[in-house]
Amino acid sequence: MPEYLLPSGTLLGAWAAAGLTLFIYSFLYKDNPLFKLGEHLYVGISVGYTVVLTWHTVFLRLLWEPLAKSVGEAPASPGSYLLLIPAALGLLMLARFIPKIAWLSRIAFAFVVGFGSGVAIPRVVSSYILKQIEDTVNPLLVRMDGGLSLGLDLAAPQSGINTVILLIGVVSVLFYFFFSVEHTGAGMVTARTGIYFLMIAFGAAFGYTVMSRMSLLIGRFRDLITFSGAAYGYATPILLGVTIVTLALWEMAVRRRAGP
Amino acid sequence: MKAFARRMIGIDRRIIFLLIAAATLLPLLQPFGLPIKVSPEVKAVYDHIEKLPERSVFLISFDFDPSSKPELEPQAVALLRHAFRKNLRVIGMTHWLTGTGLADGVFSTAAAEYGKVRGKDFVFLGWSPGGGALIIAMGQDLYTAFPSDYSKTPTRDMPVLEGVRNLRDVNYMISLAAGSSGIEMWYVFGKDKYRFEMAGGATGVIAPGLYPFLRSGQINGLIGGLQGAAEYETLIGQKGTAVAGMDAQSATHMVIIVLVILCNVFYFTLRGEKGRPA
Amino acid sequence: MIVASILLLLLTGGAAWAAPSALPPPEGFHALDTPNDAGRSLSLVWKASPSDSKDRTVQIWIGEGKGEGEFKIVADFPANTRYMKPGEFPFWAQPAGPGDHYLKLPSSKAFPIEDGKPYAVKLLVREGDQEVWSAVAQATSRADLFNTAQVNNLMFVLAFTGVLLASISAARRNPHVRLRRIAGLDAVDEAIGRSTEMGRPILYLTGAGDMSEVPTIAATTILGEVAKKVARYDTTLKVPHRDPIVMAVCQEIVKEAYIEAGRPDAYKEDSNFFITSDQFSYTAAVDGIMLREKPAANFFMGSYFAESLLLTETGASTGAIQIAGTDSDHQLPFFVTTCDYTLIGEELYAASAYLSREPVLVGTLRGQDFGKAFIMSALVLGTALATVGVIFQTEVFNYVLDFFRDFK
Amino acid sequence: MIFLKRQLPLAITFIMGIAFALQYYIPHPVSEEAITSVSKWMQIISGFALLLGVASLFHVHAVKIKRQVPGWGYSFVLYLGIFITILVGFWGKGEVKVDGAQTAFGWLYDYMMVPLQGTMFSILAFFIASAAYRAFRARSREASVLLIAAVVVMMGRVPLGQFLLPWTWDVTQWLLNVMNSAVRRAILIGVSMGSIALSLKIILGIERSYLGGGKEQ
Repeated sequence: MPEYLLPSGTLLGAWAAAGLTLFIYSFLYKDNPLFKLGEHLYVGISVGYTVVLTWHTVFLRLLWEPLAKSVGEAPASPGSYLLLIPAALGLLMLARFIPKIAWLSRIAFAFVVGFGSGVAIPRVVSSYILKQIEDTVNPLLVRMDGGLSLGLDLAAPQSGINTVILLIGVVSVLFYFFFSVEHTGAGMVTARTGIYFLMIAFGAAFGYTVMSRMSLLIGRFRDLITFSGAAYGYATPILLGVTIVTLALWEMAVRRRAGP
Repeated sequence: MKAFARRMIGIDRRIIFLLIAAATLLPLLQPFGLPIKVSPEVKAVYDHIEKLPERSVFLISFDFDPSSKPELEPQAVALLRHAFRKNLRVIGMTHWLTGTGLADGVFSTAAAEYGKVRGKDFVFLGWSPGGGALIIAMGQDLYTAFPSDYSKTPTRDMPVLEGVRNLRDVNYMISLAAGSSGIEMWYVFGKDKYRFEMAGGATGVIAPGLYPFLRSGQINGLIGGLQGAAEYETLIGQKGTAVAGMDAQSATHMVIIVLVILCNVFYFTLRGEKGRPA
Repeated sequence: MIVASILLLLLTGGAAWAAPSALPPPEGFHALDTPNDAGRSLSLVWKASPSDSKDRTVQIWIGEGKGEGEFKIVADFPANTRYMKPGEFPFWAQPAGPGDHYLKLPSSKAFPIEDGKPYAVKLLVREGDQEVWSAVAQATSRADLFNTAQVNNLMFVLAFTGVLLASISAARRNPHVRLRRIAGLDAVDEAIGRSTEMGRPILYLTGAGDMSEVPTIAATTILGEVAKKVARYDTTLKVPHRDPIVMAVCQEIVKEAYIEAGRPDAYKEDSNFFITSDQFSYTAAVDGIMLREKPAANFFMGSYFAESLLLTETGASTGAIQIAGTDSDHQLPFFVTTCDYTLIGEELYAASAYLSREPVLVGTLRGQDFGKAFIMSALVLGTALATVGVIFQTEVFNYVLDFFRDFK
Repeated sequence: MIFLKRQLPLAITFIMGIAFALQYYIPHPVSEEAITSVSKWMQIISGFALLLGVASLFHVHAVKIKRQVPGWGYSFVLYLGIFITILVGFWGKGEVKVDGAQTAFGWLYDYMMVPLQGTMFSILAFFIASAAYRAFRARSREASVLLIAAVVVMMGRVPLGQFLLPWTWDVTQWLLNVMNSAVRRAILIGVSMGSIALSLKIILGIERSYLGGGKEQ
């Protein structure tokens, strides 16, 4: 191996990374065998990865190790057998493989869904209702130098004028969500205001997100540029060529098959 | 005209993809270096390092992993360049196991640029578990928290750590964090107790949430996202990947804006046509 | 010599003048178990003094039992800090009076505090070379069984439960509640019809959440309604999953829907299938399904993250009718711009009521409307009261406003 | 039997729901412990359920291979991906690094999973542009305000935009701080009403479709 090249693990890694990156990008042209290859490999690896991680973090670390440890203690405390409950519920889930007793899995569903619903209620009230009301309710006037003033500074988020706009926004959008009130008359005006608020906010959020998405692309391109160096054995340009040629050949083959 | 507009409005989206790819790639290969407005919160970090005497101890914590690399790596590079140029003693570490290799690579490259020697001018301690507990341990005794550095050299008697017993002997520290917990944790368990000055660097997504810390003086400066990194590169006069990245950002944003304007021009050209266009 | 003696006189005399006879000891100092906490912590309260300044420091010394043993210093801070913060506690659970000094002393490595054991605490106030001790206060820490600061939260939950049950039973007696239109739901039939005509499948996604998340549950309920229609039209339904439990639940739901629609023969177990739980490989696979099987209608219900636009933009390129419904506010901009119809936020939860027109569900919507009306009035009245409070410089409205604050 | 099939699940839901709703109001360490351990239980249950998922995936692709549907060869690629990953994963005991040296599992993660993930994620950059071109048309007044807000924010975010139209930066801040928070707040409040109502109905056994249809009669 020539000396300027990187160690083989890194080198092979760079080729794999550059190749897979280009295969996935080929999807932007159209669905094609290279993308299918990348996609299926990706799904396979991710499933394998989840299985390995679940085995180690869930079965070994959360279930087996604590059980083995507490059972090994003499005398074992009754509380240490509590972990058998989720294990039993997990096994009930697997009852779905046997149609006759598949209904047993409902017990596990009930456990999961009941927990989720219960946990949600007070937390939703706290952070989505009380906290939101608390942040919205602000005095419209502030006391400054002994006098009262309505803050007209749009740039200060807490100013009086912004508090009013915020309040109008929250109320009108909330009104838009009313289901049992028809949007007619004054209701229509309020609901329309709500829609305008919604659209402006959605537009702003869309525009705001562009930057972070472009950062991702910059990151990928930068990696590809790195991999095109001599130390990486010119991985990017070579693989780019391979990708383009493969796509061209495939396109020709498809046309020939579709031809007369 | 209308035929043209009709064709353009239903343009093959692959042409748009090509435009975006070009607008990203070209500035990366050939940055045009648009002027960057430096914000006071980034300037504060720069000024503080600028004022430190030679051989002061600068601690930099890489609290991120490869998924935040595009934004935080340029920040790290710019900071290291500045510190090495000022002949500071640099200590590196990370709270994120998955970020260890990346952080070590950044260190090696920047040090090579300035001919700095591992163990004498800088040290990369690597990763150790514990989060907040690790910071407390470092505050009590650096050598029990990190008995050896990333390359397995014992830290005790390392020339770079001469006179450094614990976090109290650190002159300045910065946490480059991909989650708000990084900077908060350093403040709560570190700065608050061991009284060193600190700053923060963060991804664009979490930076806005850190302004309260800046206002209350818990951190003395804040570098936010790629923009912040570009500002820092401008300050040290070495325009690098972040400035190029911001050029690419400008270019792609403008491409999208121009596309939106054009599509509306085409749309209004067609609108006169019998009723409403599809 | 004379000058020197005058100077000396001035200096000593000046010092005697500057230092009052003694520092005042902290007034009203007492210790208590920190209210509404998980234990292992004490709270200290003492009155604020106008002479508190940043040059005067306060130290906290703590010892075990009644203070017969050794005291240890655990905190040290300027005397003009650690006040009761306005708004930190609701009026019904104030540990100290307004303006008092208040300090929570948690268990620490330096001095561990255990529940059920008495402790003695005293303050040392220092300024220059003067210092004065407070009286010794005693307290015992314990873990509490109910957080009284959150009583407003519980009241809200109970009241809303009452309203909900009342409106459900009202809807049972009189099921003819008028509901406003939701365009996205009118389009469901159109989408299914079109798929049938074109002989193409319908793709339905239940989002990124697991079965313990409410938007996922809503998505599965809507799936039941959609599956009933699909069964009647005899179209293919494809539901790729990211969570195996959600998949299992959806299999039950779809099966039941086919039975209810009288078409148990047409049900296929593998219309619900699992791909992977990883975000972007799932997305790649679903994009692949969209491009290869070209479904005529795509439904995106439940909670979504960055994958939303990757899914909808691919779906749009295949010309499918796309109907989305999500409460993930950060993804709504992308659904709204790329889908034909989007159920925004709460509309997702209302969808199954609209589709089934069952009195129970319709009654729920009415209950939700009452809840929103209540919150709307709280917002408007609250702002009015807060403003009046500023005008008349009174805190009296906090007795109302505190009910609408979130306390930890 | 009917009791076991219908009533028992409902009873479990009810008990779990009430218990963990009340848990929130109890600061006692026992209550804190309860929610931490039950959250772990949830992970264990989903761990078992993963077997259902993997079985389903295997089944779908086995059918593809058996019937030789177009593209069935890719199903082999998928199997290959799964088996190799599991193999190197168990071989390396699920660790990505041992004594600072990368394991084969770590290599697979760093050079295949991460780039694949990053690439799929970065496709958003292209799609956000094409979506903007298609959707940002001034078809109606609502669509117009949406597109204007988006364009202003895009200008205000980048150096070139701030240079050309300096006011866009301030307007961007205002749009995000005021307009966007108003809307998000209203959506959150509405959503919370819906989700509390649904949770309550589930706990009280009024909504039971998650058990497979069978509405309250």
